Amino acid sequence: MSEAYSEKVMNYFRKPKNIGEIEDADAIGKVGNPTCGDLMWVYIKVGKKEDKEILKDVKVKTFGCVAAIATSSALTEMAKGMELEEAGKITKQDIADELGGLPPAKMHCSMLALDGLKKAIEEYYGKQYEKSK
Amino acid sequence: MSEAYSEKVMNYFRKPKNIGEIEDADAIGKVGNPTCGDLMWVYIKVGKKEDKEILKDVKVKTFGCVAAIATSSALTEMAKGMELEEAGKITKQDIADELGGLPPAKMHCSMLALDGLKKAIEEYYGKQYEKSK
Amino acid sequence: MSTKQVYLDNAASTPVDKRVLKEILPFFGEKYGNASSVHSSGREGMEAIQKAREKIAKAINAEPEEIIFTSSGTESNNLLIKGFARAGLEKEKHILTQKTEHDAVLHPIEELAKQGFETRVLEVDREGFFQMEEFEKEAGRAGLASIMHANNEIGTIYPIKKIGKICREKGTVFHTDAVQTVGKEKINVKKMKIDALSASAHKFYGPKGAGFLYLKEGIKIEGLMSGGGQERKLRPGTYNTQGIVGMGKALEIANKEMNNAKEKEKKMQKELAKRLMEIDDSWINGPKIGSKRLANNLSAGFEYVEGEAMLIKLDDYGIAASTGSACSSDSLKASHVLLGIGLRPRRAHGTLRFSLGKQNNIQDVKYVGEKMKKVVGELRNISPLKKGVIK
Amino acid sequence: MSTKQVYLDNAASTPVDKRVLKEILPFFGEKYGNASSVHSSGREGMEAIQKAREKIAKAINAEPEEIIFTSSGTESNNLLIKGFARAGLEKEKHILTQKTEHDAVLHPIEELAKQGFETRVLEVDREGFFQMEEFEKEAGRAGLASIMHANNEIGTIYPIKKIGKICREKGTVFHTDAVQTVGKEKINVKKMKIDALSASAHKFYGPKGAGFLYLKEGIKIEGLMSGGGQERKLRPGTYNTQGIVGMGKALEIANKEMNNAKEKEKKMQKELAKRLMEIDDSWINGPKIGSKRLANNLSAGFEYVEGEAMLIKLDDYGIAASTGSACSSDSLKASHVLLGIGLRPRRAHGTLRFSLGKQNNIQDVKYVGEKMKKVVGELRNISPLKKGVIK
Ligand SMILES: Cc1ncc(COP(=O)(O)O)c(C=O)c1O
Ligand SMILES: Cc1ncc(COP(=O)(O)O)c(C=O)c1O
Repeated sequence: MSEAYSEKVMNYFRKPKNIGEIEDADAIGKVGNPTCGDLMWVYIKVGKKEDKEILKDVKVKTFGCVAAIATSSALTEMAKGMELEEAGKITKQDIADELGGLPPAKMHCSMLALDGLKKAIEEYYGKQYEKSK
Repeated sequence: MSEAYSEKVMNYFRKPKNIGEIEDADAIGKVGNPTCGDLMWVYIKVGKKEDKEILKDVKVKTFGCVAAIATSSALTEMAKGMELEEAGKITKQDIADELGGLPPAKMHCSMLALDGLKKAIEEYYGKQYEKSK
Repeated sequence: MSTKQVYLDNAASTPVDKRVLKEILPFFGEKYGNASSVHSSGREGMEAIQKAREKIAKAINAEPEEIIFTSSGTESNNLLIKGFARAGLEKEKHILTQKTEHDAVLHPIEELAKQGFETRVLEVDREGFFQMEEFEKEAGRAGLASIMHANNEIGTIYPIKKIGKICREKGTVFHTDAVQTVGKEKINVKKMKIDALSASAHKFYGPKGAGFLYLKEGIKIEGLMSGGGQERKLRPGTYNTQGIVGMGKALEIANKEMNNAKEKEKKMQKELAKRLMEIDDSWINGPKIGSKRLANNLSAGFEYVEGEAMLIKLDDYGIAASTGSACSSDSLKASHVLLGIGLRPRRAHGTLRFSLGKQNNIQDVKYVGEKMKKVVGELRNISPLKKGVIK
Repeated sequence: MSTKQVYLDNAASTPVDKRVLKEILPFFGEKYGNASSVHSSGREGMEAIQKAREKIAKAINAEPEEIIFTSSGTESNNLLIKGFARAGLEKEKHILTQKTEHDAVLHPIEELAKQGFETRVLEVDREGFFQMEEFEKEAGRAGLASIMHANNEIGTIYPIKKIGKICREKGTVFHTDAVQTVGKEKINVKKMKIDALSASAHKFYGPKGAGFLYLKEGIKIEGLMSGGGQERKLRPGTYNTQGIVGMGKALEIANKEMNNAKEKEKKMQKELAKRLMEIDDSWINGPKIGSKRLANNLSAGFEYVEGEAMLIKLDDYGIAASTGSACSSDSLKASHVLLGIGLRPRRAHGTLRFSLGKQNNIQDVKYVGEKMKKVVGELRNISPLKKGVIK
């Protein structure tokens, strides 16, 4: 780690938000990065707001480095309350911006968090589709 | 000069002995070393002692480094009073010993001084031979 | 930030001993002449360098002329390995090494492999040892064998004397990367039949930017650089007088105090190991405590959590430790040493290295043990793999 | 020994500035962490290194990422020259240089010549200059041109900006050995179109054992060593934190005080030249005082006497100077630079280099002038070539 983490990264790491499981989650996105060994499990709970589906709750459990923990935690903060479709459009740059930047070698961590969230949302849509059949 | 000179070398250099010319020299040995540019002119004056030819006086003029000046000066000290034949047998190790050693890279300086003396003695013998004809 | 500071990263670098600093200070502001210069100031520098050379030679039972000053352990390794190969190693002769070597040995050898040299890297067991019979067999075909004295990550001490004997019998030149042992373990290059040895001053309480290569008389190598006449042209460039002088002094001190330091470290090592093993699902890498391993090294793994995250949490408690080796912390890949001894990547990523030094005491390691329990517990709480479990 | 001490060998090495020493002291005993480590102590080192990188980049108008830390000027030269050739210089493309370069440029190029690369060394005139038309012609066929900024023995300053322009037009990579000018002459790598530049900290009041290579973004070279990931793998090994920090500070100071230092040195140079030329059969090497030459250098020759002998006599008066270059004083051969500008060997051997620094004053050079008259007189008295003659 030749490049230091930003203050914001360190804050998210030291006091990570939305960490844990959602007992009655609507879906769980389980992702992992084989190179660096990171694992993230993103739990989502979907609710309604003005007829739209929103992320009522997002939680995450992370095995990984400082950046992995910080990005996953930041993403949950950002995604909470969002419409499902919008949440699917969050980019890795959005996360990096929220975190005041990330060392280049660690940019992939934000990707992993995003993948986790997307996988959870897909799983949710998948289940809805199954139900609607 | 990564290896320091001995105290004795420095003394001979600082207060060189027998430096100068012999106005009425019997012979002069002029030698030079093309690599390092050193030049030595060895002047000898021959005399008799108990029927033997001895070096009554030896002087030298030197263009060269510390070792060149010290070795030429040391050699004159050693040779003065010696029989001619014996003086011709002084070795470079004898000079180095008299000087308390010489850095390896400078051993050739003692060679040069010796060559100068030998050349002077040869020249003297040459002149004697010419005269005897 | 914590007020208590515990530095357990002495395998990465050590503080400069006060006595060393005192010895080198004059070379900054007073005795600054170029040591190759003819004048007093230069000669003074050269004399100090020669004294350092003698101290270093004495410390490993070599001759002063067999010491070549370099800038680091990395440079010493590269100088020897590439220099020996380029000086005329026959292409049909192997370069023989083993899996847990430092990158500064493995990478030069890989470079040579790309240039057409035959190389052979021995596999190792869970403790980091290769099969001695296999080594003996391969040594016969090898022109050069490079086997480290002790491993920087897991502390394995290799049987250098036995290896030296085999190599001498087979006519194989034997180089050892002793960066982790010089000043810490007894080294006698004559008895151990070592032909070349690399060391780095900042690992034994000397300054950064100074290292040396011992090279047995008669072994021919080519230099990495060319220029001035320093170090018999093998390592040109203005002498780093203060670095060299500091290295000499540091090694003299380290050798003198070696036994005491080791005893103290062994006690701390045992205590730390005990406390860390009180954490559930944890393990120690490398040979068992008390066996063939460095006294100052403790590599321990913790399931379900990741190394860098532990480090940063420890750092908040004022504790300095490291993941694999500091040198490769730019890379995200798991340590080749930990993978080499058979750890799965996830377990390799859950490993920390604690390395003791003479500035540490038993209170320090108790403190570290205590904080490690908290740190591992906290991280396991957020890990998807398992809930935090502390014995 | 003389109580008065006058050090006029600043081209060989300089004292470490007090402000520099102050800045680096904490890195010995407190901030000793390995700069590649994750913990605070390591990060603190890395931050200090990055600041030094920025200072250095700023001093020569480069980008921080274009600075590679090395251990010396010699290493920087070797890294660039060999590294560029090995990274794929086409064999039909020349390496172009000139006669008065430092051995740390000439010898690597000679090594490459032995390996089959085409090389071309331009002849120089009495002042050390090569023909610019010849350079321009050769540059077209050259893949790499290495021309020093200023010569270390005779002070010639080469027209770097013109050379840079020609090289850029011809698509030739341009390296300059600026060991004698960094911190002493204004350098702007962008304006001067320099692609690579070597420097050494101990020549500008920084510590020994630290140097840097500026390498323009996009130019590919191979490293001399391999190992850890430091300096984008081009220069692995634990960071010499105190050396790097000291180099950064030293260059910052030198650049700030450059104009003042130069003015002072010019006055001393003029005075010293005047006094030395009062000695019969003496001469100055290199460009005329006041023209395209370093302000701190004065190379002067004295017929009928030899350099080392003069040096030792000067040393007895507390004066430090040098013959050709300190770096090659192990060799007995006359300086290739002095022979290169057409001096006969005997005259080359009768040459001394006086190099001024900020610790000198006008009294110093007057003292030196006075003692030189005595020294030359004494040695001429014992010289077979001519009796001592002093004007
Ligand atoms: C075993 C071993 N070899 C080589 C090195 C490289 O030493 P340095 O970083 O001083 O070049 C190290 C230290 O990182 C090491 O532990
Ligand atoms: C022009 C020039 N280049 C290169 C060097 C080599 O520098 P260093 O001795 O610091 O490696 C020197 C100094 O001796 C020099 O004057």
